[in-house]
Amino acid sequence: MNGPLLTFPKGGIHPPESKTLTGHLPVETVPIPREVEILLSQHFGTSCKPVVKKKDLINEGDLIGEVAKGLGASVHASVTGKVKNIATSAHPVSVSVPSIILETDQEAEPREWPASNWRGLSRDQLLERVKRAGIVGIGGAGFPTHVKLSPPPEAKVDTLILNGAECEPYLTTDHRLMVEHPEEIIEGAEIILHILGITRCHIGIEANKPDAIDALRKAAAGLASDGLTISVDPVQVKYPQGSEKQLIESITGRRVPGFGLPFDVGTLVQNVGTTKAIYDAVALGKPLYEKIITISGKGIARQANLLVKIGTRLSDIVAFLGGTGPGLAKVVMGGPMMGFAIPTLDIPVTKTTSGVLFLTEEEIDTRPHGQCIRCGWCLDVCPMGLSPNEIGVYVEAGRPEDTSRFGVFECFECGCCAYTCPAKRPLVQFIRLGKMKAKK
Amino acid sequence: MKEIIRITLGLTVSCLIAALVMGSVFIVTDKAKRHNEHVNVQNAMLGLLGYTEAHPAPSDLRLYTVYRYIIEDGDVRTLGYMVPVTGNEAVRYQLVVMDLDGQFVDRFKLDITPEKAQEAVERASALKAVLKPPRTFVYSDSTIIARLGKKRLAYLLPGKFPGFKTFIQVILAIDPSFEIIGLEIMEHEEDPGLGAEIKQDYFKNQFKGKSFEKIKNINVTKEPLPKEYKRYLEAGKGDGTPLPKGVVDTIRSKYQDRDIYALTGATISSKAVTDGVKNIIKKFAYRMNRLDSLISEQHIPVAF
Amino acid sequence: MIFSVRKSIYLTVLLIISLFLLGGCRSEHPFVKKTAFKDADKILIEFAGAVDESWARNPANYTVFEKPDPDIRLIIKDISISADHKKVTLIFEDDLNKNQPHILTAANISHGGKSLGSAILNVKKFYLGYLFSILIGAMIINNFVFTKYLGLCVFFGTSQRKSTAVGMGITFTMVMVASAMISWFIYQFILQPYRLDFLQIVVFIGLVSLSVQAVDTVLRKVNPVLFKAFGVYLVLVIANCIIIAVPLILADNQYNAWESLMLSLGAGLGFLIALFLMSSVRERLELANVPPTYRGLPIAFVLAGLFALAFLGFSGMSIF
Amino acid sequence: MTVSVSPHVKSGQSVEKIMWTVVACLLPPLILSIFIFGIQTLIISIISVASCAAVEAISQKLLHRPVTIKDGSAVITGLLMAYVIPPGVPYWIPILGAVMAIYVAKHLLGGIGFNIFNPALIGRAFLMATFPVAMTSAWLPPIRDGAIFRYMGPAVDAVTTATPLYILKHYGPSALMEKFGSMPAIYGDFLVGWRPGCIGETSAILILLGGLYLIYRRYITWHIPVSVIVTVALLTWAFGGKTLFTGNPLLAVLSGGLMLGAFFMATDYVTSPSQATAKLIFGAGVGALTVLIRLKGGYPEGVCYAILLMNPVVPALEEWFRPRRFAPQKGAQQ
Amino acid sequence: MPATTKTNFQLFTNGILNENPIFRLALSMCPAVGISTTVMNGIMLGIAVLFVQVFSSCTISLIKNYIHPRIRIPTYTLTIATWVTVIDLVLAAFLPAAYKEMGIFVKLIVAFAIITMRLEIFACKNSVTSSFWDGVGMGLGFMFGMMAIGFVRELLGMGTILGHDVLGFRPLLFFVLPAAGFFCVGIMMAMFNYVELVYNRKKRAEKR
Repeated sequence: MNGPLLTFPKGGIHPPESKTLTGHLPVETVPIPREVEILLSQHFGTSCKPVVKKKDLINEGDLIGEVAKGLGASVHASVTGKVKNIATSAHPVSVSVPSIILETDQEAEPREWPASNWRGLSRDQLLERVKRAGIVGIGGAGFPTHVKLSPPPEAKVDTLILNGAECEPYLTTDHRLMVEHPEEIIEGAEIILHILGITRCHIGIEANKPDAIDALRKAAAGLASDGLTISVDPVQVKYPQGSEKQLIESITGRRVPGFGLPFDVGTLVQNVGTTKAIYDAVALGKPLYEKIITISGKGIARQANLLVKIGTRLSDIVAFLGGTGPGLAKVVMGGPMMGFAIPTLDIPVTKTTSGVLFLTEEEIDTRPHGQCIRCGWCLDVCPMGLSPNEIGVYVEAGRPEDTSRFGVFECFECGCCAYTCPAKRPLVQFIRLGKMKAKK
Repeated sequence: MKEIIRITLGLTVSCLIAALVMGSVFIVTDKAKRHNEHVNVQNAMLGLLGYTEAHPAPSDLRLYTVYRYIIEDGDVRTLGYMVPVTGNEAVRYQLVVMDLDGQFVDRFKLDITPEKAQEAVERASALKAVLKPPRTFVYSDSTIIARLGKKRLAYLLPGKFPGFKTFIQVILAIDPSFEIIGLEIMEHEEDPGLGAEIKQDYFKNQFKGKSFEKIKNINVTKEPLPKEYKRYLEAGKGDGTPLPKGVVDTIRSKYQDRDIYALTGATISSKAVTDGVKNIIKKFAYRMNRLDSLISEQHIPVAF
Repeated sequence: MIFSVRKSIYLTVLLIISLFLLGGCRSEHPFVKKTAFKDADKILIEFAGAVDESWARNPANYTVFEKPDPDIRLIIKDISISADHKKVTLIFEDDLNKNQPHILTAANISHGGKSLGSAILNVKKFYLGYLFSILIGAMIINNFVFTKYLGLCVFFGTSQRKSTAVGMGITFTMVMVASAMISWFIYQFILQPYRLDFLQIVVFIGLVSLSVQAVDTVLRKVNPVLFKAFGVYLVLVIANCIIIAVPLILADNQYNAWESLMLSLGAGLGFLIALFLMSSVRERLELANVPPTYRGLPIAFVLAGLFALAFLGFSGMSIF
Repeated sequence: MTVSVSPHVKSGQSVEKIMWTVVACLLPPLILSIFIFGIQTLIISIISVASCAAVEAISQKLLHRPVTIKDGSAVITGLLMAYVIPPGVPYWIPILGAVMAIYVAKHLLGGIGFNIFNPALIGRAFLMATFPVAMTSAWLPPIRDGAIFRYMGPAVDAVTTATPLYILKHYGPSALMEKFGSMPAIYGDFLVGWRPGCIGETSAILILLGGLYLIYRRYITWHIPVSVIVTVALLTWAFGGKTLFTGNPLLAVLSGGLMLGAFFMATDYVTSPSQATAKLIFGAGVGALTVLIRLKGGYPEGVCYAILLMNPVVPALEEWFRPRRFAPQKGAQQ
Repeated sequence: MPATTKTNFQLFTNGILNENPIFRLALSMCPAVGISTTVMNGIMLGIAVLFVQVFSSCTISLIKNYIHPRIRIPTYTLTIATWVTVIDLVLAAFLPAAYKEMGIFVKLIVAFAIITMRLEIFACKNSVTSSFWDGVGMGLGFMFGMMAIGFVRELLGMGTILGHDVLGFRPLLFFVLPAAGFFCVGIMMAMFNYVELVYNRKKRAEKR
């Protein structure tokens, strides 16, 4: 590459990457556990209604939960076995959601998913396949992909962006996926381009993954299809490069308006993992029921990149990897910047889980926070151009309802401000409080 | 309609009553105010000449005021001095007009007594009677001449000049040879603790006894005030033992021709006072000499 | 609100600039273009054409004195003349007292051998500069709130919210200018000539109430939107002692109309600035953990004290 | 296991680290000042720092707040306050300044983060008002022979001198040349610090180095110092001479407390804006007021008051220059 | 509001303590900051305010039945202005030194909110005697406030009380400067608040 790497203009931080722990490790498959617990709400929207009853026998990949009404994505069984219970389980975020517990049939053969030709299918048929596979955006919030792939007609989408930035420290899920399955990703991109009826696709990858960039470039060069341009664009290593709005601006220079969506500027962003899932769904007909996750941090005996069945409990994974290490202080589901700290290991993997980190005392900062000294560093690092310090001060003074004028609703909680704050102020927490109390 | 009339009537009546009250108070207090002001200035002047309650002024001390006006007649400017003149029975004022080079121009009798002359309005009407338009006149300044018996004792010069902040108002007493007898600061708005120290004895008494020759080129020095000199300057105050006579004289002669020692941290104020005093005396000496020569030349029977 | 502040600032700046443009040094003789003080001890005369060097270099052709002291002539040490013979600079022995207007007489100006008659010229400081210094003086250097300690009740009462503060400040400035000008007029042409100055308190407070009433009526009719925004502050204006202090100061110092306008405008804008700064600071402090006994007015007083401490930096300042 | 809100990793920076780095950057001028003005500068500084720390602890105890002397902010206040008072003042003067600076100007207003005015400068302004004579005249001539114990105690009174800015203001540049020699010698002396002045302000080069290190560490940005210094240089050049555009900008920048003010006082986090444009305007305001006070005001030096006068403008500046949102809001979606 | 039921003594103390114009009502702050440098100034201005307050209260209460409600405020203003003029002239004539010291503030009594307020909420509804005692209380309250501030500032600023040298030196010149007036008033207000806080706490404790 000549010249400086692409990046977004304002804000961002450079936390220690810590990706060398797992970046080089090929993906291992975790043995099928005795029991999986599949949540019926793994996405953004209303939760699913179970379509199976207790004691039903089901196969791997069968539909077990369906959205009756509203936004959502269906849920499939990740193993062959028997429905043990339909209950309520602890969701990693906070509220309890209904879940289906399957007792696995250890003898069952893994199901085969033969490839078929999808190129003759119409746009609606392709979308139907995506919908049937229950795909959600596995990079972040879990927005149902079939909805995202059918933007309103007035939005003139002309560019597809595949998000392979993976800017969160520790996580190497997408990295390994890109290195190991570049062809599938490229073909998935082709499917999306077909659905959208456009020809241009950019793949944004942080420059610290040269092997992934090479692999995808090679795969894109061997692309058979006509008239499609798929380019791989290395972007600067900077957090939060992988955030939708930031990546759009890094690659296209277009700026998404406040409270706006990517298609307002003619773009559509998909995570590379989602793209792979779309390929699986369309070309193989395989629903989304297994997923690559990164297990990292110094608090676990062995770090790894794992292919796991959705619904596998963390305790099973920890047992497979040889237990937790000494000095474990915090378990985080997701990346260290935006993930959730979880109180127990009795939590299943969901479609949106990208990794689980076992952090030790030395990796986290537990010093108590002080008063804001108005250094303004949070203003410098906020990629959205907000004033986190003011929000924090207002919330602390008991006036969270006034924070909307500092743009509290535009914050996507990347955590840059809290990371950089020398007074160790829990700014993200303040912002969430502000969001709760302030009215739009 | 009826209401409006009632309101108007009520307001008118209350205004009238208010005006009555204020008017009567004004009439009662106005005289007292003038008298008090006059007494105040007079006391300050007598104080400068060394007369206090313990040591009252002798009965034959007289204070005469000379007023100076600038008269304009088209482009021609002349100076008019209102001088008190001893007539047959009482002191009356005359206006002596001289041109800018000190040559005699004209002389008028004015119908005004010294008491009335203290009022600017009275003076103006008396002057208007003799200076017919298009001649105009502007008040410039006044000088008080103290006379003890047949001898001219001192000149008292009120003056005003810019200080560090706003204006400083002083009264200077100088003897007929233009040597400074005393300096009193009447009004000022200098900073407390800094410029406001000009009121202190150890500063203003430094001017005492400075000769005209010295004053013409006097300056301010930033050297610290010597201890013995400070003690000498504050001797009048009563605190501390009075200095023996011989010491007083040696100190006086030692410091008589020195520059003014500036107040610490308030050089600007010190310099302002020094320059202001220097200016007043220089101008006054120049004018007084001219006026005196004119008076003797024209044989005006002035009261002072 | 902010918009209206900016607008009023623009208007003031425009006014000042136009004042500067309007003024200019006119001189009394057709051949003399301009006269001005230069440096500490020089007077510059600019002629419309070239003057004869021999004439210009003769100190006897000039007499210069301060206006109140026509009999004391200033001694000219040296005279320099520019290459084109149009500018003559008189250099004096002593530094000039620029606070006094000087009168310069140039006798028999000689141009190309012929005499053009004498010129009596007024040399004074740039008058607009003086006006400007009155404005800045009243506005910042001698800010009525922080250095003269007036108008405090209203100041503390209305400086809690920025919007209130700005509204109050603008209303106050309008009423201030109106009432001060009327007061000045009445004082100069009625009270003083008829020696009724002891009535000044009654008359001034009456005029203030009247102008408040007038502004109220006019605003209500002309601009109801503005009235809605500022109407509530009109009553408070009467209770502000700056509004009565300014006419009293004007009466004491015998200012002329322009100077009065500048002083009253400066006082009003100074109050606006003080209110604005104080309110933005107080809005910030509302978020602070102030000791409970100090909450509200006490801390506002402490703040004002800190402001006053900072404003000590302006002490002794004179701009022109 | 700890459960807390994201992010779960944090940068290694902390308030203590920042503050103590600033303290470290402030120390070289103090060490030099011992050689220039004598050992009493060290005593005054120690008293100032100690009293500031003590007042901080006492007021935090009184107001039932956690005691945070360890974060070093009171130490900075103490050091800075000592740096802007003349070296010949009585030793007990800084104690009174500390009460005003720390208790009134900082803790009454809600502690660190809410002190609208720079506490050290409030302390100095208070001392200026309370002891005008000592604070405006206790200047000492530099010691050139290494006798650093010379000015102890009562010996101070006899040797007071005038600061270069004072000479410049009242006697003009020629008097300055007379006292300090040629212009290059003046620049050299001023750069190193061999001139009468406040304890910590004389050595332009050491302050500059300290400031540059802070900029290098990204603890402060270049905006405020540069805009202060450039404004002062430009305005002095334009109006500082007898006629327009004949002033001496270099002298103006090197003399007085300008460097110290620009790098260490105007950049105080709490009392300066955090946005770049606002910083530039703030700095320009400080510079303009400095020149105004130096040229037209009653004091020879104006940096301290200029910063104090700009401090209350900061909340308004922050409001006006609050960072622009990522993009304009769409009208319909609210 | 009906005529007051308080006794004259209560009216008198009300102005001094409960509704002290300076510390409790926070009215008439300008002189409290501007010229409270000495106890003497406080006494002098206090007397002037006392005079204006008492005379205005009595006047209004005398003529309260004749005032048309629509010209109430102008009448108050006129009354106050009249009495201010009177005291201004009298002081200027007989106490020129003190008058000079107080400067413009005597004239500014006309703009004191406290006087108009007492006329509006008290004098125009009550008898002359009550109004008199109310006026005296308010005036004295103002005077005591001014004296208290003056005492602190004179003692700390000049080391004197009523012009008599007490300390023998000038401790903190700062307190002579008007800027210190703000601090003194602020801190004294906080002290009043503190006393109230403690008092309320005690009362609550007793109730329990």
